[in-house]
Amino acid sequence: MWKAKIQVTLKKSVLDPQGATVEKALKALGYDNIGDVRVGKYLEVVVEGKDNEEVEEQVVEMCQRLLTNPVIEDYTFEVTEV
Amino acid sequence: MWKAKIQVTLKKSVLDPQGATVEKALKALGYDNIGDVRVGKYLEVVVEGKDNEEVEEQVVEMCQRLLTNPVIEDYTFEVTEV
Amino acid sequence: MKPEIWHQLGVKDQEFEMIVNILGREPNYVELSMYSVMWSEHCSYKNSKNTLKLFPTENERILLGPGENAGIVDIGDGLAVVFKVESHNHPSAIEPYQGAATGVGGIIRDIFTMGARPVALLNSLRFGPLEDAKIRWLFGGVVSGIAGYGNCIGIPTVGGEVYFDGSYSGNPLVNVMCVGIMDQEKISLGQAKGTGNSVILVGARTGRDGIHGVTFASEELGEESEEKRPAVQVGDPFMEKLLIEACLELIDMGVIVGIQDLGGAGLTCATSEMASRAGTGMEIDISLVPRREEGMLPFEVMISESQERMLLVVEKESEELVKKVFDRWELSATVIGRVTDDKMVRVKEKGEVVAEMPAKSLADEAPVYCPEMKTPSYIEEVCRLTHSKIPEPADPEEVFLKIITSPNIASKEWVYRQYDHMVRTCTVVLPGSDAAVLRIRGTKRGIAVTIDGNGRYAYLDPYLGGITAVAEAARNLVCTGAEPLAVTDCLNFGNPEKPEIFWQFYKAVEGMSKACQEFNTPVVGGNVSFYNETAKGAIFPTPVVGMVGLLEDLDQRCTIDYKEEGDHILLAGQGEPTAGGSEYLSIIHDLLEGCPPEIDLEQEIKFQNFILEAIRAGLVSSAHDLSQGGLAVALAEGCFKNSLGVQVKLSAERDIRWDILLFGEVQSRAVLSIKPDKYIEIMELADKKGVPLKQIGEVKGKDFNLEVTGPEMRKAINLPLEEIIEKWRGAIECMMEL
Amino acid sequence: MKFGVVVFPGSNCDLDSYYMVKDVLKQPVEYLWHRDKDLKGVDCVILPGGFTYGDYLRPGAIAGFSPLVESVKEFAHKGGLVLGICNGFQVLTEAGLLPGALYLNISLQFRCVFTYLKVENNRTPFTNLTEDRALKIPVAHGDGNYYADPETLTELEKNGRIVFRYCNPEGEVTKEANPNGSLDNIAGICNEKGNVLGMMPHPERAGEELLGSDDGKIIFDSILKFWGEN
Ligand SMILES: Nc1ncnc2c1ncn2[C@@H]1O[C@H](COP(=O)(O)OP(=O)(O)O)[C@@H](O)[C@H]1O
Ligand SMILES: [Mg+2]
Repeated sequence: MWKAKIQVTLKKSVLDPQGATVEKALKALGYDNIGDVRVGKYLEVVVEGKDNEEVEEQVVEMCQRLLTNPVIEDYTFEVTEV
Repeated sequence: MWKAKIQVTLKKSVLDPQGATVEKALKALGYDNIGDVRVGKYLEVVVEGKDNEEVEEQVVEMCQRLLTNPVIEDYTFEVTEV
Repeated sequence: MKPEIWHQLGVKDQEFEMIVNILGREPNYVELSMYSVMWSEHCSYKNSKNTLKLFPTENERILLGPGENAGIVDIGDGLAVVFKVESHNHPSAIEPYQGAATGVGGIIRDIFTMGARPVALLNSLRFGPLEDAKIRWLFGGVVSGIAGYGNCIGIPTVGGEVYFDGSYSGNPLVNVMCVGIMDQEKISLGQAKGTGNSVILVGARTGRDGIHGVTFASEELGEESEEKRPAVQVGDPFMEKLLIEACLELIDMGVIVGIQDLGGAGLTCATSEMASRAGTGMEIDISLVPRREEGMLPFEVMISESQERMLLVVEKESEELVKKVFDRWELSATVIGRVTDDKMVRVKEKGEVVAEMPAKSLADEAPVYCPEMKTPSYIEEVCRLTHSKIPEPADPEEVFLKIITSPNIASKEWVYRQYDHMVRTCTVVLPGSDAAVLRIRGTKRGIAVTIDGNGRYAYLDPYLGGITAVAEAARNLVCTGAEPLAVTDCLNFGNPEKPEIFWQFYKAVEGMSKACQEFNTPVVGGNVSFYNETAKGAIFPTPVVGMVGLLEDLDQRCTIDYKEEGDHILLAGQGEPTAGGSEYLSIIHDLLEGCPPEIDLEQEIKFQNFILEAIRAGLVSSAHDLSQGGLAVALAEGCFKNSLGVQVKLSAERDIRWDILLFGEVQSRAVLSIKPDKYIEIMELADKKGVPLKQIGEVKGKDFNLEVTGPEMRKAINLPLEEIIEKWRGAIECMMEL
Repeated sequence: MKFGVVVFPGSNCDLDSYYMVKDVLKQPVEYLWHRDKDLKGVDCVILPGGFTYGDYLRPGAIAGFSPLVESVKEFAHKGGLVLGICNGFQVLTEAGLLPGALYLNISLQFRCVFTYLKVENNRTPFTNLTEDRALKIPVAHGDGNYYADPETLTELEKNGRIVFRYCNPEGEVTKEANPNGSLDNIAGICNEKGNVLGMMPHPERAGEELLGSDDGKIIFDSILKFWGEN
């Protein structure tokens, strides 16, 4: 059994209104030393598979077919055995 | 400069309706070998600070004050130098 | 400059030549980019301009017709209503949530730009069949995108329509309409008046998004569309909510000289249009434009379509006040240039001129084309429908249930329960009736709003389809007790460079114009969306009509639902139901043929006059026009809200078939319910108005009971209301859970 | 009795609450700006619905930090009446004035529908005029799914702090009547002293027959009555 942890963010070139608003809020709370806040999605999926490679391949496929819209989103992920 | 990558998930005791829906959708696409899907939030914050420790401390504080709601959410994070 | 360069930007050879003539030299890349977006179909209407001249645009109520960001109509008490519809079809096809959301954002900006408070949103949607998972993703995404933006910004989405048909499979339609109310004295225009005045850019920072978005909207969807993906943007309804408040506050203070939203073609469009309308020029320095991304080139800044931005022109002395107000709303306002008197748009970067051209040439002097027209070959074939081609079904109940659960007829509650349709507490007739009604605070008045179109009719007969789109919208208003005032339209068609498509377009506009003339409802604004095609062909020609009506007295409003057991049910109007182009023909017989229902405009006007007068005189308890699904569906729809059954008996006079009588479609007809003691009075009124009216049944019990008898024939639908309601209400939800 | 309606960036039912008090209740009312600290001497603070800060991050999260909310906390501790509606309820939980949290509707969709509310405690300042029947009041939200941990829930239950539950028109608390998946159909709760109420449904949208129901007015009338008696 494997667990995939997937981070989905808006593409760099795409406006991230949530990120911008959270950044402002953090600054208003006194955190002046922060910046470049991005807000995205985080997914965990438990996958059964024979090896890391097979699972990774499947995760990529799931991301492209359903979990993200490549038009505006990028993703990264890690797979670990559980 | 440091980048904090924060994963926020609903506590295990809180029902995750998004996770359940995504799981159903994945299964409908033919992925029978998956389960336990959770959907949460992913945040990136760039922080200026002198060392890892200082930055981590600040990230914890930001998470507790604003970025997460401890009533329903858990979080994990990593900090890396950028 | 090499031809590849202008070809790549979609500029034709003769257009490039025109540009050289205007400038007296070759344009540089910045200038070429600016011309390419302003002269695209989306901004210049170069293929449709001539045809749109057919529309009537004036009457005594119209304060402002087409030309500005939205039209304005007088509604009395010193108030005016402002409205417009816009399409966001192409972006929605590849990112349904954000595509639809930014469409909503764009049309709202068009309304508050005029100085109006946006008070309502409507939407008209077309998708392929819901059996397809990709279509469900599109439909679900579009609806939640509209909800996401409209709900957040706090403008109720009070009405709309959704149709599903195979012709929209690869190319959904997402048309959004916004309605605003304003004080007539507060009209503000998109004009850069006053040499020396300051030009201020407010709202969001500028990024690379939507670069060449307008060119994208002016092309067919194909494989390469995927490559142009960054053309889709993410909307920020929160920012726009703040923009509305800040802009309306400044307009209220009277400090705004000119104001325009940044939509398609971004800064290029706003600067050139504002200068051109005022007969002035404008000089800006783009190094002052707040950016979201580093390293943006001048042409990128000039054509970026970043959302939630506005351009203001104010007197120099007002700069500080503007900044103060925007600061209060946590928004940025940056002076980027000034109004000049040389009629040029001059773009500088750090003082150095990077583009310079006559404002008028960008905004108003795009080439105008008169595309060729040719009657498509299918037109003759589809007319040959005869009844012998339509086998008579055996079981009326089965047919009825199939029709009532067809996604085109079924309840759209799955859609509108996701929309906040109550915020602002002015919606007094909620979604689910023929039109929504909004009260106008501080007056006795109300407005009714609707959006309608029938692509199938327009496909079979574009001229008639154009007429009936207007007639149906007007009928929907009249059935709520409102007098139709004016029209905004969204014309969704295929590639106009194909003669058959342009013929559809021309005929539809001709039909709409004729109807608008007859109803005295001028067209005050609208939108043309061409190139709605995929490799599989064009969509149905789909003219969509948004219409606003006025109720002088809100207490006289009327809804479609029966009110009380014992009330009489009457059928008003005349006209022969036909199977042509009907939902019945499509759902039960899988045929797309025939002539859509004929309309006699003179009769239609008499009919609408009668309905309106009867409602105003308080004779009518409910009114609902016959549209898709015919008489049976119209009768049933009155039952749903209050769970009141009916008992109706029809006699098939002449030799009309029962299936056509019940499910065929027809114009100029409505189902009314009345208190029994109003019978004589309403009959007399109908007689006086020359409108046929007869009693066909009464509100009774908990069943839907409909019987047709004729020479040697008796057919009946007798079903518990509860069953019908459950199926009708759940149909779309059921499909979405597939 | 003087009411104050808080305006945060992104509030959008501020106007509705304002008109409810002014035109229907016919009482004085003022807007309170989120950056100010001054409550202008009002007797009841309304935190209206809407999308403060776009609902970004979590509904109500960012608004909870505004200076005005600090004043509202003080006001509440002194027994002042505070009514949080929809997003206002979310602000109250985020700011710690009410326990629990409101998150994504179980349908994952926004819901705008009329709901019926069973009044579980008619002794609060907000419900003292309610009778033994369900109130017809609409909801309009995407995040109204109430959650609290079991101990909190027990405490709320025991002390009559669950004020409203979603029910059917007949007053029965059923699963079908729950529009958002809320724990135990909870639609509204109050603080220990009963002077702070948070509710997801919009009573200000049900203040006139014209709008489909005037049951929401009972809540405002209750506030008036309570204030008159104290
Ligand atoms: N996309 C939508 N958004 C909001 N309301 C909708 C939508 N589609 C349909 N409705 C509402 O559902 C009701 C029925 O729609 P429809 O069958 O198209 O009515 P009609 O035939 O009278 O024009 C109307 O009140 C309409 O406003
Ligand atoms: Mg109708």
